[in-house]
Order: sequence, then structure tokens, then C-alpha cells
Amino acid sequence: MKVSRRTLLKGAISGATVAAVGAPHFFIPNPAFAAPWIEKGGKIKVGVLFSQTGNLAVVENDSTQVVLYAIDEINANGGVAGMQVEPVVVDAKSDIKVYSEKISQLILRDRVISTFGGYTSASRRAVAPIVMARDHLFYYPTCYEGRECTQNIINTGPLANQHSQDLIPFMVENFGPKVYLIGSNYIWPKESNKNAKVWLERVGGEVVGEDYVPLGGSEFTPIFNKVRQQQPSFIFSTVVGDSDIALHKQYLQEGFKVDKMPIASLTTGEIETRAMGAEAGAGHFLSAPYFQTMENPTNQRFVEGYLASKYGGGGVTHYNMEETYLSVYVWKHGVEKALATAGDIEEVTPRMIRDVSGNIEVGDDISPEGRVWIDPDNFNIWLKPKIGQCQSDGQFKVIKAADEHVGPDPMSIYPERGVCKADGLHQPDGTVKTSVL
Amino acid sequence: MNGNIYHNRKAQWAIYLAAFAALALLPIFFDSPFTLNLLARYCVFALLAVSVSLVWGYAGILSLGQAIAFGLAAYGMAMTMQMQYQDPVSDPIPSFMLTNELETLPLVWAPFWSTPIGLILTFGVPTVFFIVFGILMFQARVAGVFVAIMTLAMTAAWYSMAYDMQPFTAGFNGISPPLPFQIFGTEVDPYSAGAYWVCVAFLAVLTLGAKFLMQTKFGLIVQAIRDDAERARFLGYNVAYYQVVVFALSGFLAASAGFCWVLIVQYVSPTSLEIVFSISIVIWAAVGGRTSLLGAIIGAFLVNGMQSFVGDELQQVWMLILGAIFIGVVLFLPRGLAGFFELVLGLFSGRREPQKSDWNTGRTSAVTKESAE
Amino acid sequence: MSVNDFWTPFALLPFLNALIIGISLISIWLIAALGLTIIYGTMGVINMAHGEFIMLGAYSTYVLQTLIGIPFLLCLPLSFLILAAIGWVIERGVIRTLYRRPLDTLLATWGLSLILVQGVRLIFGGEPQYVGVPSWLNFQIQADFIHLSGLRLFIIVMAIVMVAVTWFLLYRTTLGICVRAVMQDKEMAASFGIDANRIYSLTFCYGAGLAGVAGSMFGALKTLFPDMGGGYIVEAFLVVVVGGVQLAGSVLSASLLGELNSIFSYFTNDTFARFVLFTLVVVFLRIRPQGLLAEKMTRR
Amino acid sequence: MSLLELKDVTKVYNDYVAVENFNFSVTDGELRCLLGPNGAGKTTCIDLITGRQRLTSGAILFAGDDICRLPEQSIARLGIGRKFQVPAIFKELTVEDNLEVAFSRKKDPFANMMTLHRSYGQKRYDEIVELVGLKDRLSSQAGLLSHGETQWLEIGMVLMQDPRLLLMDEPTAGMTEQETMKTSEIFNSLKGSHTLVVVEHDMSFVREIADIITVMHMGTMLAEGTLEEIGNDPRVKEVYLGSEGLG
Repeated sequence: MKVSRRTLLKGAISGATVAAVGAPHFFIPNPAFAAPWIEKGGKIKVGVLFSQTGNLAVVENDSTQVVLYAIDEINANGGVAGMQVEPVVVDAKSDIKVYSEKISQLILRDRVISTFGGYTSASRRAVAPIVMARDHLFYYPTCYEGRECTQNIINTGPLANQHSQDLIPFMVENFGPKVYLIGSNYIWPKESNKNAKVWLERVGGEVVGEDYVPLGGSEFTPIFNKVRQQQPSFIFSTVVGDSDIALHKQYLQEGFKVDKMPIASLTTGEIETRAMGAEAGAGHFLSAPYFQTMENPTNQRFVEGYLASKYGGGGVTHYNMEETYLSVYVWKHGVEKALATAGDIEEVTPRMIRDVSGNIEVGDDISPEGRVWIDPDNFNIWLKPKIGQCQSDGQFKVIKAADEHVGPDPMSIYPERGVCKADGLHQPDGTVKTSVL
Repeated sequence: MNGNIYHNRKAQWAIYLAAFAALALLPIFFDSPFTLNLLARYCVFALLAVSVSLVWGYAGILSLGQAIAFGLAAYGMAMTMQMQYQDPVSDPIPSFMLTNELETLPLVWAPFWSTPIGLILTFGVPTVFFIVFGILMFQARVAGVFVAIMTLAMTAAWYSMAYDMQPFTAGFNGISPPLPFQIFGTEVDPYSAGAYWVCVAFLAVLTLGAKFLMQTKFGLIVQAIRDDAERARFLGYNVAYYQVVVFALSGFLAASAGFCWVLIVQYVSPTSLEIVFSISIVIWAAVGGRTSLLGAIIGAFLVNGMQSFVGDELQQVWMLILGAIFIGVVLFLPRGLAGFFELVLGLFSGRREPQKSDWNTGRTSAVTKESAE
Repeated sequence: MSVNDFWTPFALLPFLNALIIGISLISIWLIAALGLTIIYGTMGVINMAHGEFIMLGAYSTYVLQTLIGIPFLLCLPLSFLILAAIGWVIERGVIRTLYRRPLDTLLATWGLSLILVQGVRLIFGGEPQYVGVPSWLNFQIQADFIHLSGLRLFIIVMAIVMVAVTWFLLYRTTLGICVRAVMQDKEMAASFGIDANRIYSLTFCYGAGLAGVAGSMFGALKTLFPDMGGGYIVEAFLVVVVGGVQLAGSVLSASLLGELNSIFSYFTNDTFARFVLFTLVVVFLRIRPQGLLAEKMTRR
Repeated sequence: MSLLELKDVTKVYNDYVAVENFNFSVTDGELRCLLGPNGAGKTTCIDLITGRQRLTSGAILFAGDDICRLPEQSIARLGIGRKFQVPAIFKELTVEDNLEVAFSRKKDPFANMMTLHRSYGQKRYDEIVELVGLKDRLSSQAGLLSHGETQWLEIGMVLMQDPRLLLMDEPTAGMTEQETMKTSEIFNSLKGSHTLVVVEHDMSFVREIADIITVMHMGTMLAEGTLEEIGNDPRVKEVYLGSEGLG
């Protein structure tokens, strides 16, 4: 089969040269390299794939910095399994096309064992095909909508179901049942809103309006027009990025009162409140697993250590950075566990790390937000969501923290699709489907 | 112009053939799947630049809408590949549709169950759209700057559409088919030499076809229309007809690029329909030389290659350099690198052909002529 | 997606309010497009960096207000001057060599916009910055279905002022006569002793200055970040082209587009409104390429 | 029999009447000069005949058929060639290619996609090249020609169309005296074999070539006749009074 295909092409395209090289692969993948992913005596290479330039750099540059900070910390403490970690940092330039180009460079050329990267779902989906085709391992360290069930991505940010579980009942209890949903116009806000509706129903709340603005859109008057008509008890916001800042500024200009109708957001963190000015942010609520002001020794060490290091130029820590920081430690523990299973570091493959990552725990001594662990079925993270209220200095005061860890459920609102397990999506008809995107 | 070897047709064909042969042979030297895939991406960009060179350089229609054809084809291809992954019984709809409460496959997706029909739509829809859009514009004798702005607005409209129609397009997240393209019982791995050769073959065949076409009388008339549409009209040519044909051809080229793109990247999102992307294509062609198809290819390889390699080294200042290059090319090399070669080769042949490039001013120069008279 | 989710049913009061909001959108579209109208109309220069001029205006306000402490109202004229100065440099350095090559100005100014965005990012960083709204603008007008914030009202008033000043300059001053003369026929104007190059310089400076004022106000209303200009450029161009590249036309087309946008987003959503609007504009340009107000172009 | 006939042709722009109830006819093989002061409506007439502008009322007959609703290219294909007041040529193309585009009989894009050959060497083609004196300039870029050469090139292109009727809008504008002389030679050699309508200002040129002259004024026909008759017409004198007159 292979030979005949080759002969055919040879005639058609490039004649005898093909035979000269003996190029063994045409439409089929290059046979796997025999070389090990990690070489004894060398360094362990990991990919760092965020945007350092362009409009996404605002957030993703911090992600790069915090990954480097975590790796420095790990190396200073003896590395992983006695080996030093070497980050391969690439710049995705805020361009979706470049994400897909750079991930293939990391996997195929640089042969990193795992990659940390991405802040937007779009970038995750752009890298997913090759990550899955090469059975690689990708750590996606931020909020995420779920509904996927892949065997090559580990997520260390909160899922939609983890966000809403505490926030919605809290808001309804304190401000009233009527909610107006405002989000950026893409999938994550829509999924988050669906989860929010599930919880609203349970606590007797009611949706009085739902609106989406384009990404980067900054005109909220038409929406506030409808909000004024509906008189909701609070606004539930999944508006991201620059739009989020415009939302808060225009909220203030429109004369809404934060004690009457506050915004409960899944996105407005320390970076955003600083950029919108203190008076625009103060009084609103945020659901996140982490706040810079959390009071525990680990967080104190993390904030002080990070801000004092050469990576801490941004001046704040926030939930996205902390989740990224955690992902590096999740990976570290994964490699160590895989080594224990395989016996030889040269035997360790990306997929092996992923397969042993279930139940891996990052303890109080490392995790600034407190103990977290990876779900053994769907490889998302167990965490304690918290609710913070923005103060006049742009920092958040934690006013409610979950007592128990909340489990991640990527299929929470799609039970009819099946259950996500380690080996794939177990569909209702009994079949198992892998790589569900 | 006899003396200048740049204008010698035999020499031109020799150079073109040599260039494509070299591209086809590259896998010998770069066996790394990453490099092959990267080069294949450049070939796709080069094909886009060729489509701009055809429509702008030869026909004088500055289209900022090439991304429309590219994006539509890319969506078509991604939908074809996504449906190859779906199963009619156990998993009949792509999972992103669930977010939007779709329970059955929407009508626009249904034809993509069949790969041949999917492929026909991939190439057909953008081409037909360009024919319709072309008729709309050129029948009304829209020209020059207005073409640029109308295509720009149309690109923005399609972007909003792809972005907003989330039940059908997955919106900003885009569609990433989980498996590579399957055809004739084979899987086309995006990182294989085969996938690379598919891209090179598309680039070579379509470029050579365009080159041939521009040397026929059709090409001559197209260039005549670029110089003075009214004159051509009074010589009995249906100018709008010619413009629609060229515009549709360039749309087909851009659509082919979109097809190849998803073949080797397995992903599409509304960014493929972005204005920024659409203008970048024009810039590649401008850098390489819009009046030369090979020049456009070189421009695309050069700018994107620099972006991949130099861009990483110089990170923060890279965009400054890129911007400066564009300005420099427009100011000092209006015909791009190809024009520069033409000039240099002209010097060697002992006769210097003055560079004239005011044809693209269209109306302005017509006005000047009148007032001068 | 059911039809009912997508379409908001009609109701009179919110709809009337949408019309009022439309006025506020009009003012923004108009302010963004005003400088472009002047530059494109007079010089035939397609300034793709116009959005970046707006961005620079916003950043100069940020610098003046936050770093130096100048009150907001005073920032407006200062932004005008700063941008006019930047415009002068750019006109001398780049634009001057490109007269009569409108499509080339499009490409060159595109390159320019890359430089400006990255330059600002290098200096101020990529994170969003903040322009404060003066406290005397923190009021709302509320009566029946009308609801308008102080800042919106201020922007509407400023739009009227900017149009009025531009109209006065163009139609009631000697300089304006010269500009219009050059606009109609450069050679003829030159033969009357008008220095067309000087007029071009001044026009470009003035157009850039207007973008500066626009930036100051958008900075207060929205968010400051290096890419913010890209969000205005397409709309601004459509306003200019639909209006027929003249002052009154731009006012008319901004009014039309702003109201339509507001009405469409009332019935559907903002993204879909954009799609409908852009498509309408394309169809409109096919029927009337000369724009709303301009006379049919005479060909050679 | 008249080849071209304008019947009660009227063209109104907004409020301005450019041509009013203009009647005009040209017989086969004739060379007609169309005279008149600026704004008399001469170029408008040519625009109306060639379809560049649409008439407000009236009719235009070409070889007996009404052509005033046809698009420009169809009128051109019927056999009406036109030289513009401001020379219109394809500046970026060579002289040879300019003539080639004009010479080509095939107008359909798809038919032309299969055609590679050039017409150089065909008898009629070579004759016209000879006639307009551009033989040595064939490979030059048209944009680089002198003003006179540009005019001849356009005349050559119109001839290449092999039209039954040639409309020449100020063919000698901007030419030196010598060039004008050469142009009049070209025109005289066309007499008889072609039907020509020439719009001119230059009286010395008109004298060289004219048989019958039509004078327009304010969009209407003022006078028609031989050179001598026109020269003695008091109305014509009045119109031209103060300008250089008709000498």
C-alpha cells in the first residue's frame, strides 16, 4: 500500500528525488521518534506558549512570568526527580495562527515533554489537534467552559459549574432573585450563563435579561437601556478583557448604584480593577478560587516572593496567575509519579504523565489558594471557590469561601452526552469516544 | 523593453519552474515535520499573495476581501473534516452546537456528511460568492478606492457573521476537527511530506495557470482595463465581465488556500476572516511586487519567514520593523522586490526603463489630465 | 437557538429609548469620522492610521491627566495640539510623497498604524489605562423614557461643537475657501497662488487634531489600550464613504448609521447589528457609490 | 444614405441644457467637422452617440438602428470608434500591446483565455502601424510616448477597431504644427474609405481636411455647409465675434 502510493506520487510530483531520500512518509505521520522525551543527564524541557506581544499579552505575559517563576522555584529546590527543568519560551503574538505554529514547533522540533499555555478557548482549540494527534500533554491554566473530554489536556482553572455554585445563591440571598446576564459573545460566557441558570432555578432566582457584546466591544448603553427597564437585583457578568473595563466605567456613568444592583463577575480581577479606576470597581463581586489578599502563609510567601522576583514587574498577583502557578506543580508531581511507575526517566512520555495525574494533589504548603487536586476522571481541578468584594483600593476582600471542595464537572449541563472518564467520553449507548472537542 | 531579461518570457517560465521544483524538493533537506508544516503554511500564504497579485497587480482591483474566500473555504473544509469525525448514529452533531441548544444538525451542515459534496462546497461557495459580489460591484462600475472600502466592509460583515452565528460556527472559539482529513482511505497527516506536497502542488499549478492566463490575450485585456477601463470599454470590451472573471479567479485561488490551510492546521476561527489578515495579504504582495506572481510568492515567504524567525528574536521591536518595512516599500519600491529586480536587470541590459506606477491612481490622474489640458 | 431568544419583541418605550441612545452612538461615530472626512475629502489620503490617532489622543489625555494632573476639560485642546503636531510630522515624513496615490496611502498608513500601536505598547505597556471622568460630569438626565448620562451629553455637545467649528473654518474663513479650492481642483487653486502643499499640511494637522479630541473623550468613556484604534477605523470609513466624503454628508450618514445600529442592536444583538449594517452599506455603495450627498461624479 | 443620424437629440443635466433638439446626419464615407465654441455641446454629442451618456429625449440611429439604449461596448462593437479629447491609452502596456487590444475581434473573456498569438504581421495591422508612424516605437511603453505620438497611437487604436464610423474628439489638441500637418495627412488618407466626424478648434487643420462643416452653439445646430458657406454665415460670425473668428 505504502509503496504504491509512493510510486504514484513520485511520478506526479518530484520524480526520482523521493527515492534518493527514501522519504518514508507521505500522507501518514512521521514514525514516532525513537529518542526518549527526557534524556538522562540532560534537562527536562517544557514548553511555555503564551502571547508576550499583542493584545493578549496583557494577561498572558503574566502567565509566562509566573511559569518561569515556578520553574525557578522548582529548580532551586532540586528540580524534578533530581533534574533541572528548562523552559522553552515561545511567543504566540496574540495570533491564533501562531499558536498552532508554535505548538508544533514545541512538540516536533523542541520535543518538550509538556506545554503550558493559552488563555482563550480559541487558542486551546487551535493547539488541540496536534496535541491530540501526537499524544502530547497540554496544561490549560485558566477558567474554562468544559463540555470537552480529551485525553491530552489538563486544566487547572475553575469550570463553569464551580463558579456558579456559591456565587448565585449568595447573590440571590443578599440582593434578590432577579438577575440580568451580560457576557462577551462567545462560548465560555454562554456556558457559564447556562450553569448560572441551573443554580438560579435551584434557589428560586429568575433571569430578566441576557445580552452579549462582541469581544473588544465597548458600547454598553443599549444593554444598560434594557437593564434599566428590567430593574434586576444584580448583574451577572462574564464580560472579558477591555470590554469588562468599559462595562464598569459605563455602569458608573449611567448612575447605577452598587449597593442596589451590584455586578457579580467571573472575570473582574485585580488587573481589571486597577485599569478601571478605584471608584468603578469598588463594591462589585468576583467569584474566583484565589485573591491576592488571601491570608495564609503560603500565599504571603507567594505574593512577596513573586513580586520581589525579576518576574513580578506587574505589581499584582491574581487568580489566573495563581492557577498557572499551580499547573506547574501539578506537572511536577505528575512527572515524579510517572517516573515511579515507569522506573526509568527515559521511558516517561507525555501521555504517561497525564495518565498518572489523576488525584495528584498540590498541598497547602505550595498552593496559595489552599489544597487542590486533579480529578481522576476528567482531569480538571478540585478547588474551593471563593467570593470577593472589590474594595476602594482595587483589592478584594474575601467574604465567603466554600467549606468543601467543589468537584469539576465538564458535562454538568449535558448529562445526556455521557460521562467523561479517563479513557474518554462514556456515551449513553455504551460506546467510548476519545478526543471529544 | 527588449533588452531586459526580466521581460523575457522564456526566462520567466524557466525561473518559475525552477522555483517550484526547488519548493517540491525541499523535503529532502528539511525532513523535520515541523519545518515541512511551516513551509506548507508559507505556501498557503503565498497562494493568497498570488491571488492578490492577480486581482490587484494585473487587474488593478485592490481587493481587501481575499480573507472572505479564504475563510469561507476554510470553514467549508473544517466542516467537512468535522463531519468525517461525527457518527450518524451515536454522535450526530458537533459538540459545540450543544451550547446553543441545537438538537439536530442544522441544514447548512447536512451536506458535509458527504466528503465530495463538502469539497465541492469548499471551493464552490467562495467562488460563487466572489462572482456575485463581483457582479454587484463591477456592474455598477465601482472602482479604485471604493472597491477597497466595499471589500473591507464585506470582510467586516462576514467576520461578524462567523462570529455571531455561534450555533453554526462555534463563534470565536472556532472549529477544530479532532482528526486529520481522510480521503481515498488515507489519512492526510498535516505534518507529513504528502500534505506539504499537496500545498506546493496547489501553489505551483494555480500560479503557473495564472501566469499562463496573464500571457494570453485575456491577460492582456485585463491589464488594459487596469490602465484605462473606459478606453477598453470603447474598444468593445465588456469591462465588468472581465473584472468579474478575474475577481472570481482570485477568489478561487484564495479559496484553494483556505482548503490547504485547514488541511495542514486542522483549525479555523473567525480570525481567518479578519480585516487585519486581509490587509496583511495585500502587504505580502506589495512587498514582493504586485505585478509579479513570483514576486508575490517571495513576498509572502519573506514576510512570514521573518515573522517566524526574526520576530522571535526581536519580539518587542518586530512590529516597529514590520511597519517600517511596509512604509519603506510603499515609498521607495512601489513595485516591490520584483520591481527592484526589474530595475537591476534593466541596468545590466544597458537600458533603464523608468519606473512608472501611477496607474493605480485611477480617477486622480484622469482629473489631472483634464485640468492640465 | 429559538427565534424568540434572538429577536427582542417590539415595545414602544424601550424602542424610543433605543432611538435616544442612537443619538449618543451618532455622536461617537461622527466624532471618530470627522477628522477622516477632512483628510480624505481634501487630500484623497486613505488614512488607515486614523484609529491610532484617536488612540494617541486618548493616551495623551492619560498622560496629561494622570501623570501631570491637568484637568480633563483642558486636556481636550491640549490633545488637539499634540496630535496636530504628530500629524504634521507624519504628513511631512510619509504622506507628502504619496499624494495622488490614494491606494498607496492606504498601505503606508497601515504600516504606520503598526508602528504607532507597538510604540505605545512599548512606552505605556499593553495593559488598559485609565482616564478619569471629572466629577461635574457625574450626573444623569432622567425623564420618562429619556435617560442620558452626563458624559454622553457632553460628548453629544462636543460633537456638535466640533462640527460647527469645522463648518465655520471651511465655509466662513479665507483658509476654508483655500481648502475647498484645493479640494476641487489643485492645479487651478495653485494658479491662484494657493500653496496646495501648505493647505494639505494644515488639513492633515487639523484632521489629526480632531482625532486627538475624539481620543480624549473615548478614553473617558471606554478603555485605553494600544489596540483601541482598530475598533473605530472601519466604522469611521463607512461613515465617510456613505456620506460622500463631505462634512454635511458625514453628519447625515453618521446619524443614519448610528440610529440603524441602535435599532438593530435593540432587536437582535450588537454583533448581528454590525453584520446587517455592513451588508447594507455595501449594497448602498453599489447603488450610490458617490454617497448620500455628493453629486454624481463626472468622469473624464 | 446616412450612416449616423441624430433626431431631436436633447440632453439636460439637472437644470442645464447641454444639447437641445439637435439634428445631425452623416453619410457613409463622409468626413464631417463639428465646430463650435466651448460648451457648445460637441463632446456631449459624441458622448451621447457612444453611449457614455444617456440622452434625455430624441433618437440616435446608426445604420438605421436605434442605438441610444445600448451599452458602450455594444455600440463600439457595432462599428463606432472613438478618440477621446484627452488621449486615452493603456499607459503601462507597450505600443504593440495597445494596438493588439484594439485589433482583437474576439471580445469574450473565455475565448481570449485560449489565445496566445499576436496580430503583428497581419496585413491590416501592419498598414495601420505604418500609417500612424509608430513602427519604431512598438516595443516602447505607451506611457513614455510624446504627446503627439500618444495622439497617433490612439488614432491607430481606433483604426485597428476597423469601425464604420470614427469619432475624433480634438485629435490635434496639443500638437506642434508639424505634428498637426502629419495628422491631417493621416485623415486625408482615411477619407472615402472611412466615415469620420471630427471635433476641432484648430481652423488651419479644419481647412486641410473638411468637406462639410456643422457648427454648434449653445447645444443647438447653428449652421451647416461647406467651409466657404460657413465662413460667410453671419450667425456664425456673430457667435465667434470677439474670439478669433473663423478667419
